[in-house]
Amino acid sequence: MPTIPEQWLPGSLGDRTTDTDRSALVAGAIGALTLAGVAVGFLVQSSLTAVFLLGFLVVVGFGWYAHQAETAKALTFLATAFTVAVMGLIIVFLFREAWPVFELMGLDLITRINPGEAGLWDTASSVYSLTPMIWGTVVTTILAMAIAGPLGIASAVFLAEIAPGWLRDIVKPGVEILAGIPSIVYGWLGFIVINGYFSRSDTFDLASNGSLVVAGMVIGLMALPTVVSVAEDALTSIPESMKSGSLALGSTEWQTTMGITIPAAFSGVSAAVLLGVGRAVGETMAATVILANVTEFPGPLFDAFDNTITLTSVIANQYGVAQGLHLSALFGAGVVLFVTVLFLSIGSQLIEERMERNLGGNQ
Amino acid sequence: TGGSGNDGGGDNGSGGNGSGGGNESGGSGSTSGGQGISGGSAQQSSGALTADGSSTVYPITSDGSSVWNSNPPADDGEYWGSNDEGTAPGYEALGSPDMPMTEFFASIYGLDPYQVNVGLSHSGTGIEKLMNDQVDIGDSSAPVQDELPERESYDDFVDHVVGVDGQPVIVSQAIADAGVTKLTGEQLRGIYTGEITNWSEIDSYSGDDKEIQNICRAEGSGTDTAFRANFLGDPNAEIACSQRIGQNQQVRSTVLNADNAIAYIALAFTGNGAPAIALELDGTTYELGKNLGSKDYPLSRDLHCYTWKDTSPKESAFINMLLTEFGQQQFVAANDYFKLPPNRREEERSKLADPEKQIEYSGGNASSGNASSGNASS
Amino acid sequence: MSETENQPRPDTATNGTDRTDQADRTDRTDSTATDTRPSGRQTTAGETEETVHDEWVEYDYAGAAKVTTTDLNVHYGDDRAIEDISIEIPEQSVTALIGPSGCGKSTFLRCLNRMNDRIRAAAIDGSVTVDGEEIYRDGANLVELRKRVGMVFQQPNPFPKSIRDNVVYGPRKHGDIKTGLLSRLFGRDTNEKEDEIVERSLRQAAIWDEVEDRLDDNALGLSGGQQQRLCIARCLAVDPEVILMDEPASALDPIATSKIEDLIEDLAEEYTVVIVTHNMQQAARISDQTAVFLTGGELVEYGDTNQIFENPESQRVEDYITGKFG
Amino acid sequence: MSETENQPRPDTATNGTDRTDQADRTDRTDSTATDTRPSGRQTTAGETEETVHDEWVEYDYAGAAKVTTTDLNVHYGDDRAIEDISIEIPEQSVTALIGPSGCGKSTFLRCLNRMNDRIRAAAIDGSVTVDGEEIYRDGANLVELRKRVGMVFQQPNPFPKSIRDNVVYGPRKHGDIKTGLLSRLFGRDTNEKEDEIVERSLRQAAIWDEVEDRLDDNALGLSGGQQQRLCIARCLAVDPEVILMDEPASALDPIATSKIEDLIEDLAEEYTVVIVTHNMQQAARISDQTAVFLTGGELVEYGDTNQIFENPESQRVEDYITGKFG
Amino acid sequence: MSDAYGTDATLVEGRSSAFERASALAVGLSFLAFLFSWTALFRITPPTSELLGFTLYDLFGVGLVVVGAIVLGLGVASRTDVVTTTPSDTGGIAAATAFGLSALVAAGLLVSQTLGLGVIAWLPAALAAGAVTAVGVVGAREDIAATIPAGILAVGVGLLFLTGIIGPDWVWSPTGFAASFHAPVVVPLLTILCSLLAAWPAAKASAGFGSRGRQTGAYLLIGINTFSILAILVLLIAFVAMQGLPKLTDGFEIGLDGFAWPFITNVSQGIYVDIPGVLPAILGTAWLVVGAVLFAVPLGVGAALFLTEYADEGGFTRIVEIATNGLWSTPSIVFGLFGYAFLVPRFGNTTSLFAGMLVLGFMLLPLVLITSREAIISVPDEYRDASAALGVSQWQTIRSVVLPASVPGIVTGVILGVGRIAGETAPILVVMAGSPFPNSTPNVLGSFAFTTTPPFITNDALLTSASALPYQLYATITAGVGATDVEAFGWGTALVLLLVVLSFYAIGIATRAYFRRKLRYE
Ligand SMILES: Nc1ncnc2c1ncn2[C@@H]1O[C@H](COP(=O)(O)OP(=O)(O)OP(=O)(O)O)[C@@H](O)[C@H]1O
Ligand SMILES: Nc1ncnc2c1ncn2[C@@H]1O[C@H](COP(=O)(O)OP(=O)(O)OP(=O)(O)O)[C@@H](O)[C@H]1O
Ligand SMILES: [Mg+2]
Ligand SMILES: [Mg+2]
Ligand SMILES: O=P([O-])([O-])[O-]
Repeated sequence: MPTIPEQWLPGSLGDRTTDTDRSALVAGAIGALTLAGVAVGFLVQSSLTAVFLLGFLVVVGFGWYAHQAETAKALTFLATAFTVAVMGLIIVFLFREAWPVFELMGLDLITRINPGEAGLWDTASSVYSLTPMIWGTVVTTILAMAIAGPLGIASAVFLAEIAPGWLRDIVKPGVEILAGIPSIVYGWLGFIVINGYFSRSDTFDLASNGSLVVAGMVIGLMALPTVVSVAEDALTSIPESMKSGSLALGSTEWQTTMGITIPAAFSGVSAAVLLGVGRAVGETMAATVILANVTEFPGPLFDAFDNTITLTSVIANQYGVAQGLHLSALFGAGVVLFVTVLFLSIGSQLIEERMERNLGGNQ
Repeated sequence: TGGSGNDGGGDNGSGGNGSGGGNESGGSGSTSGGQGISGGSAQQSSGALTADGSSTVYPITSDGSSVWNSNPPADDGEYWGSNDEGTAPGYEALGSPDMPMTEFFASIYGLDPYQVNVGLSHSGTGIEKLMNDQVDIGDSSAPVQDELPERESYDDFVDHVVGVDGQPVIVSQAIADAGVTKLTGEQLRGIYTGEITNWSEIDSYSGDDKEIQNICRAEGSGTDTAFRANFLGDPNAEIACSQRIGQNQQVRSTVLNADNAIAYIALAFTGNGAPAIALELDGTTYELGKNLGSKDYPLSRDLHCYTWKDTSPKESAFINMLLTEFGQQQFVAANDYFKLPPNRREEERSKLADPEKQIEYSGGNASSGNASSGNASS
Repeated sequence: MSETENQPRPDTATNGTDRTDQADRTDRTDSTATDTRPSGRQTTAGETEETVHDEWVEYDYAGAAKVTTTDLNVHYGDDRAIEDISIEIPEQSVTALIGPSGCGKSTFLRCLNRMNDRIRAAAIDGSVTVDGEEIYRDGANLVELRKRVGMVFQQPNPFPKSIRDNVVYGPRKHGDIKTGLLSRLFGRDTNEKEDEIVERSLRQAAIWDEVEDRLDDNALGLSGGQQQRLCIARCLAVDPEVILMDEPASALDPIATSKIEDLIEDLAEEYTVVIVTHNMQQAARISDQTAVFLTGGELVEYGDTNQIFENPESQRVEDYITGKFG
Repeated sequence: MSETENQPRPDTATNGTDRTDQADRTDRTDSTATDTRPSGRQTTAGETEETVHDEWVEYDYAGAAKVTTTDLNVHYGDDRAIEDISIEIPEQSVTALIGPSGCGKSTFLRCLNRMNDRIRAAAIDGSVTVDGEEIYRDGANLVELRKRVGMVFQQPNPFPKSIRDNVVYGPRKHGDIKTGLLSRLFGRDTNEKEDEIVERSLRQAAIWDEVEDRLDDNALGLSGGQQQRLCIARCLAVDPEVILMDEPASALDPIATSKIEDLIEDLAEEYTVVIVTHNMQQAARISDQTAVFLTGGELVEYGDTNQIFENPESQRVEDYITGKFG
Repeated sequence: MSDAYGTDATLVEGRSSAFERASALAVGLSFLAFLFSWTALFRITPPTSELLGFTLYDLFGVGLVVVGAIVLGLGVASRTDVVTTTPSDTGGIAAATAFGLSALVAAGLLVSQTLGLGVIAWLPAALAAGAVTAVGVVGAREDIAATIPAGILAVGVGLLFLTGIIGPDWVWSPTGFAASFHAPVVVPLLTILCSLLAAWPAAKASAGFGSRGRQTGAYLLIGINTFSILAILVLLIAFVAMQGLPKLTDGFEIGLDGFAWPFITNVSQGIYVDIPGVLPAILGTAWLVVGAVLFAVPLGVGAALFLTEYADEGGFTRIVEIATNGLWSTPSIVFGLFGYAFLVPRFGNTTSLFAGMLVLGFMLLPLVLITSREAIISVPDEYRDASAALGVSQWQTIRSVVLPASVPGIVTGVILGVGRIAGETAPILVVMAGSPFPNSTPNVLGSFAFTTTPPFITNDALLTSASALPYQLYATITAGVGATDVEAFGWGTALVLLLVVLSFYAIGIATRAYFRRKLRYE
């Protein structure tokens, strides 16, 4: 039997020493105070922020030296809290800046459809209604998803279920890389090439540069790789045992895909589509450079070949000149965008959780 | 049109070779051959003077800054100074100083050379940034009173006019080819109030039915404000647009690429492919290259470099450069704008900070190189 | 010992199939025999050295052969998982496959309904016939094959659907349940035939009483044993002739296990059941004949279950059964 | 039969611990006894009905007790996983825990070094002493405890580091190996002490010869059996007194298994080894005493291995050992 | 054994080879028509091109008629049991939808445009035609239901082209739309649609209809779809590359005395710069990435560690999750607005490089957090258990086992995240951008200065505006395209941007693949 080292002698199983606990506590308290100082200082734009920051760093340095485990835990907690704080700050600042226009316009901001005398968006007479922008966003999003949704899911099915292994090994990373093409490049292409194509007198003979159709198409193309990639992940995450179970019953691979894989992966696939919707709604640069940025509804409302502006491009276009209520109206557009996308995000999370629960056997 | 020889700093590639340090094909980032302050960016920091705003004024300030940042030596001959091949216009009027350009103009205000960075957006943005203390100089092609009609006092804005524009109206080549070379005031107004939507409604037009693509500039841009104020009667007048575009440069290319477009723009942006048309107003026909500089032309306007509260020596040195005969020739006239007459230059110069060094700005009177008479709005 | 002695070459090798390349194949196997010698090389502390005799895998039985394999080899990449397996499985009986872990039992089982096709790395070589029809020839109808040769997996794998939908999944996909135009377009397409199939299959799988009242609940809410019986019911619903089971009770508790065992014995009256198990007691309890695979993927002994367990011919099989190794 | 008869209440229940709440605990257990009755309710086709007798778990042995549990209960949420286990484990011996799947063997084992603390749902109740010291008291030093009571898991789980780093991981973290500041900053911080620990541990785990030349290779490149022995070496490197092993050979092939078994028998000369296995032959081969758990988490019989396997007192244990169920 | 499978069910089956060849021919012809339509749409083959004396549109017409006829023939042959097939007794919902919609649109257009009748006439007519077709398809046996409508459609459209009813000068200008539809786009689009709709039943027929036929048909359509998408995206990149290369390689030389690559190494403006380049933008992007990574990675990894290793599932983690997902999906322009309202006033009240770094850092944060969290979760619990069982404390375990094992995942996540933010335009447009064609590069390292008053350290380069590749491209667009060689400059910038961003993605994905393989095979 090996000799027992001294510290293992009876009694050592309990009684962890606690003499360093006090210094850890003090350091923690000082750290919290200085951090609060940093936060407040930064918010009120005080030059003392730097002093607090320095103090905080000193405390962290001491903590790391003396109580590494506790300091690490505290720091990771602060990082987590910071993430939540960023979200909170975004909400606070967006709403704060948008408040004046909400006060001015009330619900008209997002519901007024009748232009009336002053129009829907007129900086001179301080009329701001986001309806044309909302309409532009809705139309481009619908067009984009009409392309990216079905085609993307079909391609995901191809990659996940049909393609031979070697092809998938090449194409999947390729698609992921394609998802990285920056939107401004799409915008550039749309602006130079596609807008030109649509204006030709032997194609669509559009009277003006840009149209919702072009913007929608380009955004759809842009969202495609994302949808493919995410939906493919969802499909491949369905356990092979489930697919084998279906095949072993003598159903074809296609029947298995339609009957088992897609329903079981429904949450993931719909998350992919919602993600695509989110991307389409929030897409800025392509819409900004492709559309003509007029703040009116298109000719007849349904004419997708006409122009209008989107929530994102109105911001990108006008933030420079905006001040006062005008700026506030742009923040209003930001709020509408933010809330929409937040709901999409939460919605997809809920769908996913529900499906997970279902897959887990509880209904 | 009135392009006088050198067409400005925008594409000065060919010019760079023979001059100054004479780098052949730039070996490294800073091809400025040593005397410039552009490449290494040592002075990009607090020393830099910043301007932003009007795309109309941009060619002037940007070309100015381009040369300024390169600080050409006195033996350059093309951008500044004199050599065997030639002499930079307006250089001799300053008494042929034997100093690199930036050094010379900075020294007037007792300064060392510094960088000038010019942003491009439009007048509204420039003024906005100026008020927010985000830039030193706010370029604007419309008076601040029109840009910010609501404002109670304009005392904090110091207005420096550096040139004069006579806004032309341009159309797509296809439209001009189909006979539209001239519009009456009524017709233009009809087009921009949405009453006339098809080119076939214009008598002189001889082509197929074609919808009019009436292009507007972004709201808040000086060109738009000035057009509405001077032509439609109010800086906030209703206007019909099939397209609103951020900057003049882009308006030009849109008109260039379309076959049905019309736009109001600035003098620096007319030319091949986007021909300007004549305007008949109150019996007078105004035509590019003839009388757009006339005081009566309603679309004529001053081009401003605003400063905030007062004008610092740094701002003064740069603006002063633009006001000299050298600056007017190289950066105003070269971009097809009208130079300021000497008396207005004096007047503008008096708004600048007090110089440390007195200089003889003699050349003003000698110049009348502009095609359409340099006496705009005098 | 001679090389050919190492090759299990059962008497079934030249009958039961109508293949023309038999001669070829025999040549090939002989020429590679040197590096596939089953014994000797892989012998370890736990295993006695011995030569496999052809007689050990001969098995006489009454009735017809349902499934026959001849010289079946499977490679995963360069690794051989099973080696020249030739075996005849009689119909309407329970055949147990036992052997230590990794000896290729699952691999062999999956060959019988070509589920190995789903594994990219697997290369199959040899012949398998079902009712005398070769299933490894070009143009074989996998859908038809798998309808006839059903499979139940080690882990219960019900679909995330209702119990009813699980059972009728197969018949519906095969178009056995014909529903009216309207009900197909709108709403639930249940009808009598469907109900009948559901009840019959669930009864056969001895789970009807437990789920009778909750046919529309999600199958994933069932316990492990219930799920496994549901999977058996799902398999029975397509009316297979052969049922392959890969350790169907290994994930279950003793109670559920004993239910499944009873069920298997019942099924053998109508179906041909082949079952892989790691539990020798289970094999002894429920099977009519037993095949013992040993390390390296060779079939060492095959015969009547009682004989195998009480009086094995191979020393290694005896060692394995008495727990000397494995 | 009386309620108290259902409770295994071995003679160790009131000694070996210094707990003060003994009375409380006894009350509680008694009052809930009705719904934890082990037999009767859960009896199935496979299991005979019978009453558990206290004597069945009494075991006389020479030498001192190393680990003692008293009335140990574990609940996962509302489910009771083990029920009033009281057992004394003698030092320097091999104790085997056997029983059907899900009967709580792993749960019991993990109680002995408080690894159950890592499972959120687990609620532990009762007393465990190591060398007479209660390990479930407040402020117990888990780090210290787990140094003394090491554990080897079912799946070999070496760290994705070099073989050497795997072995010295524990000693380094405990500061047993003090390396110079310089050598820690630059280059490899090997020194004599470290080399000595590595060699000793790997030799003890009977893997030294196989890895001697490749100590700096990644441990994940070893075979399963080698990985498992490396994990044992890693455990030995921190010089434990007790080694817990949860089915350490279940993922291994027969060759590797027999090596591990040899190793365990060797280890028992220095250490106290407790091993869970699903393989009864293995238990019979290597253990000195055997504890049989049955469904519901009760300890039915505990005693000398030969006696348990040859002449069990419980009918259910006999059924289980002879393969009648499980 | 049951009697459900009589003797007719065979494990191996064969069909007449003529039938199979005919269906293969139909699929092949359709595919050709499909490909040529695309070239026509992209004007690679102009409408006037001829082949064998046929004009392009006539060729399309002939192709469609032939394919349609074959498809009709296949249906009839199967229905009349000339060949043995295994059709199911319904055409299926998918076919009903596709053909129903086609009929609806065709009837609607016919009544409203050709006959010139109003809504009251065309709407009911269209609905009726659609409904009848759909019900017919669902009700009929599969071989008929799949082939007949497709055949009729293909033959009909083919005849429209052949008879010249839709000729090269054909145009349709529906009222209410700003667009008119000219033959050069309508003909290829119609051909694409019809060839797909005809190839589908032909593919089904080749496998004898039934479940296997449906599989073949579906696989054909899905395969064509996938390859079309990939082709378009790859062509798009190739197009940018082709357009951008001349500018990118303008003045490029490798000589004995080093190399010259003016487009990459020159500033964007200056009188002595002969080839304006994108160096300031490249450096700006580099600094942005460095800043954002320094800011977001410690925070993201820290938060991920806290959530996986320390936090209990509960209200707090739930809130963090919502916040993270919310941040992750927040549109970039909203981040820009936030930076404009929150950061810009706090850093010198001007657009600045530092504000850009922070805003992109905010955007990077959720990406890093989510991927790191996944990477940390995927570290097997066995490692943690093993370490704990050796008596090692939690923080020690995290430091020596968990973090090293999750580094590959974290690194991959960071690289992919960087790829995303490096291409972002909207936020930097609002918080960072200044001069569109800068004549100097940001000198961040050289601008640190120490002061005696708070904040003690200043860096003017960080607090002034800068350029970045995506912004440079945007500026090129808004500063006017086509004026001088701005368009070439734009293509060059687009190509550089594409190369930079896609390399980040490629490196990230390759890293991930490498580590995954390493984990799997070691
Ligand atoms: N998909 C696969 N790829 C590569 N090798 C495999 C694969 N499946 C199994 N093998 C290998 O083939 C051999 C036989 O495996 P198989 O699963 O058939 O064994 P088994 O007898 O079923 O074992 P167990 O009792 O553990 O289930 C093993 O060595 C295994 O490692
Ligand atoms: N983490 C857990 N959460 C909830 N229940 C658990 C957990 N771990 C085990 N159980 C349950 O506790 C009971 C005993 O489990 P345990 O793993 O101890 O059994 P075992 O005897 O080791 O079985 P096996 O032989 O299968 O390993 C089982 O019913 C099991 O479902
Ligand atoms: Mg197996
Ligand atoms: Mg266990
Ligand atoms: O000069 P503007 O760009 O403001 O029209």
